[in-house]
Amino acid sequence: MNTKVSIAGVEFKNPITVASGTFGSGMEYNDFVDLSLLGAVTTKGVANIPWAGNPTPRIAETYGGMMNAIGLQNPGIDTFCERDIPFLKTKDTKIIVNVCGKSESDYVEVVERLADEPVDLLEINVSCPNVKEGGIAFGQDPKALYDITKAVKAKAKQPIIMKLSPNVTDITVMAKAAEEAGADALSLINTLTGMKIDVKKRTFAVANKTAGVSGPAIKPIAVRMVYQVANAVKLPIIGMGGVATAEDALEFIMAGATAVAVGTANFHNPYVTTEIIKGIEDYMAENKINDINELIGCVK
Amino acid sequence: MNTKVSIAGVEFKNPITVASGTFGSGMEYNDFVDLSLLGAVTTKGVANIPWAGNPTPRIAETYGGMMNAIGLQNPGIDTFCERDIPFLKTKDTKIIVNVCGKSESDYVEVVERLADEPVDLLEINVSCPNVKEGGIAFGQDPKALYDITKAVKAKAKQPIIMKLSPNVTDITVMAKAAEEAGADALSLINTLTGMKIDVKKRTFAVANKTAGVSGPAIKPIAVRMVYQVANAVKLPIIGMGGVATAEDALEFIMAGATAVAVGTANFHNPYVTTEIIKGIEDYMAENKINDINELIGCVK
Amino acid sequence: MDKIKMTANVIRQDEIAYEVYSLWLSAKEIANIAKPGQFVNLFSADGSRLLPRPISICEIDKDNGNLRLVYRVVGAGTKEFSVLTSDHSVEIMGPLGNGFTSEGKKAILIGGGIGIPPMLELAKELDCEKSIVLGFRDEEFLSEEFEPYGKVYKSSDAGNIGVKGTVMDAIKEYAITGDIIYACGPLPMLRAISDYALSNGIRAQISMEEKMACGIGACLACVCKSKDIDEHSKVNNKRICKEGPVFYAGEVEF
Amino acid sequence: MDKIKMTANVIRQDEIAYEVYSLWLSAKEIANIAKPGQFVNLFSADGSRLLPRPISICEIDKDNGNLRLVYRVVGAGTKEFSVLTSDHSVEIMGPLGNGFTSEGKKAILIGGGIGIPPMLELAKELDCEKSIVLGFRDEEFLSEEFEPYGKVYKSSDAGNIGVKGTVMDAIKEYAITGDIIYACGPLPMLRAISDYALSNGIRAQISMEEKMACGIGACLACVCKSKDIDEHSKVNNKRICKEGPVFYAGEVEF
Ligand SMILES: Cc1cc2nc3c(=O)[nH]c(=O)nc-3n(C[C@H](O)[C@H](O)[C@H](O)COP(=O)(O)OP(=O)(O)OC[C@H]3O[C@@H](n4cnc5c(N)ncnc54)[C@H](O)[C@@H]3O)c2cc1C
Ligand SMILES: Cc1cc2nc3c(=O)[nH]c(=O)nc-3n(C[C@H](O)[C@H](O)[C@H](O)COP(=O)(O)OP(=O)(O)OC[C@H]3O[C@@H](n4cnc5c(N)ncnc54)[C@H](O)[C@@H]3O)c2cc1C
Ligand SMILES: Cc1cc2nc3c(=O)[nH]c(=O)nc-3n(C[C@H](O)[C@H](O)[C@H](O)COP(=O)(O)O)c2cc1C
Ligand SMILES: Cc1cc2nc3c(=O)[nH]c(=O)nc-3n(C[C@H](O)[C@H](O)[C@H](O)COP(=O)(O)O)c2cc1C
Ligand code: FES
Ligand code: FES
Repeated sequence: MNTKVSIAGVEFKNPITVASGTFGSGMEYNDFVDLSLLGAVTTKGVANIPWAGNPTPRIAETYGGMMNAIGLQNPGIDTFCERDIPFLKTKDTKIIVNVCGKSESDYVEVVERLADEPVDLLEINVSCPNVKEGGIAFGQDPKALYDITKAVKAKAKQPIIMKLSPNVTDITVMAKAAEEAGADALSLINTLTGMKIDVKKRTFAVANKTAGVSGPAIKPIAVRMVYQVANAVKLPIIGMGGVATAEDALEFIMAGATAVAVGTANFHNPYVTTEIIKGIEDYMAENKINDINELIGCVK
Repeated sequence: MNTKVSIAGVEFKNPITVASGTFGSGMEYNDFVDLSLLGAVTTKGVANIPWAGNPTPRIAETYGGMMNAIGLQNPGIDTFCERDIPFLKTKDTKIIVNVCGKSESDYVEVVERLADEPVDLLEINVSCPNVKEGGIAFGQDPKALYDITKAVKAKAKQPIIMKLSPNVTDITVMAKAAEEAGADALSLINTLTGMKIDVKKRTFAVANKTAGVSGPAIKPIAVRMVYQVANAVKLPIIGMGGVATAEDALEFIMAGATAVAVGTANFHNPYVTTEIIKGIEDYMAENKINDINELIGCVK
Repeated sequence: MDKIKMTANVIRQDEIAYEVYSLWLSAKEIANIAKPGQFVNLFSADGSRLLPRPISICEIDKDNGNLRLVYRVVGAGTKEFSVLTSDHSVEIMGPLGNGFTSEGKKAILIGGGIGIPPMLELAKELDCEKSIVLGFRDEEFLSEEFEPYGKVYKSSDAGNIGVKGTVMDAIKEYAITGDIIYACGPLPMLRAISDYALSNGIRAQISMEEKMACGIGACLACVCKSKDIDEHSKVNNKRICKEGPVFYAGEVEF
Repeated sequence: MDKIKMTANVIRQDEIAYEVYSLWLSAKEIANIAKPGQFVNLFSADGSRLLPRPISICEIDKDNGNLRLVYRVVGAGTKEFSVLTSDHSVEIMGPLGNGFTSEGKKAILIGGGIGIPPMLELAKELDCEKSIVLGFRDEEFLSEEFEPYGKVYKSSDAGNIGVKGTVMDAIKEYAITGDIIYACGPLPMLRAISDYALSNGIRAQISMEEKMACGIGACLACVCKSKDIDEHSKVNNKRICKEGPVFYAGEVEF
């Protein structure tokens, strides 16, 4: 049985990775899962310098999911290269570094800094709804997305994955803009912008007022967008949004994703990634699927 | 204690109505709730002629919600005027007729036909994601929305509520277009376009492939959009999307909605509307709120 | 007294075949007015599953105000119900749908698989000559409970119970005749029965299934194509939860 | 042996004050390594509530592999836990956080409201002279369980238990002294204690709270402002679930 998939020439031993920001750089989850079992580890977004993030409360529970406005707290690329990459290199898995920035030059600076590092793929987060500058601003305008993709691609030594925002009228327009600008792969979806009001206290549940909704609640929207994008562009897709079971992961794969990231579900069940990998293997055995690649985009 | 609210000069005895399409014209739910207790009844979308709707399966359960692609099956405006309006007139509640169409002239035809009928408000559905023509096409482009609003408003004898689609990059752009064109009120949100794949059968769970996601799962997105729109335009808002409890309804009101519609929750609990009305009264009593209008948009 | 939603206490539950459960509920208000062929909506206690699970009524004990449901575990909802014991209760709404209409002098009752249960209350209530045809995959259940009410014929896909093949094979094999057919079961079976009934000029009441949201005719999720223009929407779409689940062969197209 | 997620059987549960519950769980793997001041994450069985509920460890029975949690019902999650009986189990993850560090010769243990429970295991384990100060709103709980471990002083907002006022009022009233303070309770209480400790040159370990998602330091939801640059993100943001929940007064700003 083959579970290997390839994203922009980088081979994952299986299609399962984690969603940026839900898994740190893997150190904390290493107590629960053997990271070497994962197709890839995707790190928390890293910027050129340390970011303090947003005030607390940064999260709230929502029905069947959660919302977060962490605000991309991160130690900056220097600490990241000294500490997180060496840690990940001790594991037999691919490394996807999620990159964030406030301006084009921030992104480019991080990408250049990573050029000689042993990382496999760069995921460019142009879709964070929780920071004032950068983030989603690049992800909601095809022209801005095209420009940033082009700028990053020009300097990147690793293949680049553009991470798309679901907070758009037509996700295929964004996907095409990224494709035309030279992106090597796409990942989607980032969180949907939401809000929760605490009616007892008559205040916002999250200090940032708005926050990004994730978890099983948003899965149908994510699957729809992955399907639309898979049928609009030729790039490989890392699908995500509410994956919590092997069936969920298979849904994304059948809709057209080559790999699948597990995010919020880690918080509910720290073992979930390896359970999903096992579940996919069981599905393949039961249904006599020899190669997972046969399932990619099989539902049209 | 005052629970009366006013939408475009029409006074509701309380802020609770039902979401179009989830309550028929109230006849079926009349077995469970006294319709005269509701602020208003909003009917299923009605077109100029009968529509057969989409093939089955038309719905699927999703995590914390559901998706539907009914496709606006309806008996056409003639039957509606003969049967549904007279029925609703026997109840002491306001009548909001939801209007759908495939072209501008379809909408206008229905609106003209309703001119002399005893209905209080017209809700113009330009946001149905489940029909090929009309529907969402008008709801995702501010120019198209402006034009249809203008055309409908020119002929309408009752105040018009434009029902907005959440499947857009910036809901405030749409809200402003409707406001400029003369809309009297706004309702939001309609369903979010989603997809579900049955991995056992390797097929779409709903025959239409895509379907509209509703229910508690989408509430944070709905609250965010209501908040954004309330702070961008002056029109009164009927908020909806996942309301299942009095707290949910209050969240929408505090975000800026004047009235609140209950949709999918009726399927889970046919008594839910009256329970919510009671819950709001209890909240007001406990928190010494004399007038519900004090709570509208109170969280900034 | 009309349909309601209520909390029903579980009286007992037994696994009567592999992943087939028999559930007795105390639901006086519903049992009082329920008819064979009607169904109830069961609701999950888990907030992630909000839609109802429609389940046919298998037996009605009006004296004690109890209802019996027999169902197969196919997904998360039925899995959840299958662990209910007499310590538990479940949210239930009903009675829903039209149910079977008694007619004719010589009835053929046909149940296929998990379509067998609703035929039991019908068998008990029908006051006429009855042939009962039950089709199984490979495991028998409920059939001895039919014995008191008529002659029972059986078929099975695997051939280990009765005639090898479908219920139609059993009907031919035993040359079963009647002037009215009542049937519930999988779509291919209902199709075969419809064809048979229509071409032999026999009336047939068949019970249909579709995904449901409201269960009471409001949402228009559960329609099936009908020969005649439907009363509700005027578009040849009958609502299975309201005009059905029982239709006459020829009345609906599928 | 490290932190794990497991299914813990309920041994017993009692309501020890209005909406305050004492829950004994069998969780050997966690009990074996847990320390006072650490916490566990409890998970709802309802799929609509996916985030953990962090609850401090109140007592550790290493001999039997049991843990005691004492919590107040404030929302849907704690409401759900409050109906658990010895027939049930609950998903639990732990032990989480750093816990208290034993130091000094004369300790003042201060618990306010639902911050009282974690002080009990600490009181049992600390091997030094102890003054125990417990602050209540208007209903007393758990206080007699502290009696064996030190002199217990009480305060209450309502004035019906001990000194009327806060724990700080009790400390002043009884002129309680010590060289180390351990405290858990509401933010205003922790703030007052921090100020008191800092201005009197006493070390104070205080236990903090914030909304959590991962509980293990990965998601960065639960940070609080710290005086020094934090090791993890280099931005003066310590993670309550990882570097905390116990911090020194002066180490964090709030
Ligand atoms: C009128 C009627 C009577 C029925 N009577 C019985 C009965 O007596 N015994 C029995 O075992 N089954 C019966 N069914 C089928 C039963 O409703 C489904 O097996 C059940 O809903 C599956 O729920 P689940 O959560 O286990 O499966 P899932 O597949 O997880 O359910 C997901 C969603 O799909 C719906 N769904 C799945 N299968 C069906 C189906 N076949 N028909 C309608 N909705 C479905 C569920 O209600 C739920 O909303 C009947 C269906 C209808 C429409
Ligand atoms: C380290 C730590 C230890 C704690 N120890 C105890 C204890 O021993 N006893 C006790 O009664 N309570 C304790 N709490 C508070 C407890 O976690 C909350 O009361 C509980 O999570 C509320 O859940 P709910 O579903 O009932 O409330 P809801 O308000 O419905 O919860 C909604 C969401 O908010 C979170 N939340 C709500 N209140 C808090 C809070 N105060 N702190 C963190 N998250 C919160 C919930 O975990 C959930 O994710 C502790 C909190 C922390 C951070
Ligand atoms: C707490 C949290 C932090 C996140 N941080 C990042 C981030 O740093 N960069 C990024 O691209 N996405 C971030 N995301 C978005 C996730 O990577 C993912 O796109 C989203 O959560 C949907 O997947 P899920 O439903 O499986 O969580 C974050 C999500 C959560 C819940
Ligand atoms: C079964 C179903 C049918 C619907 N039909 C209509 C419709 O005819 N016209 C319309 O404007 N909205 C329709 N909607 C959308 C709802 O009115 C509402 O906007 C949406 O479901 C969000 O609210 P909820 O989460 O409370 O259901 C329908 C929704 C459902 C679930
Ligand atoms: S289920 Fe709603 S009309 Fe039948
Ligand atoms: S809860 Fe995730 S870092 Fe503390």
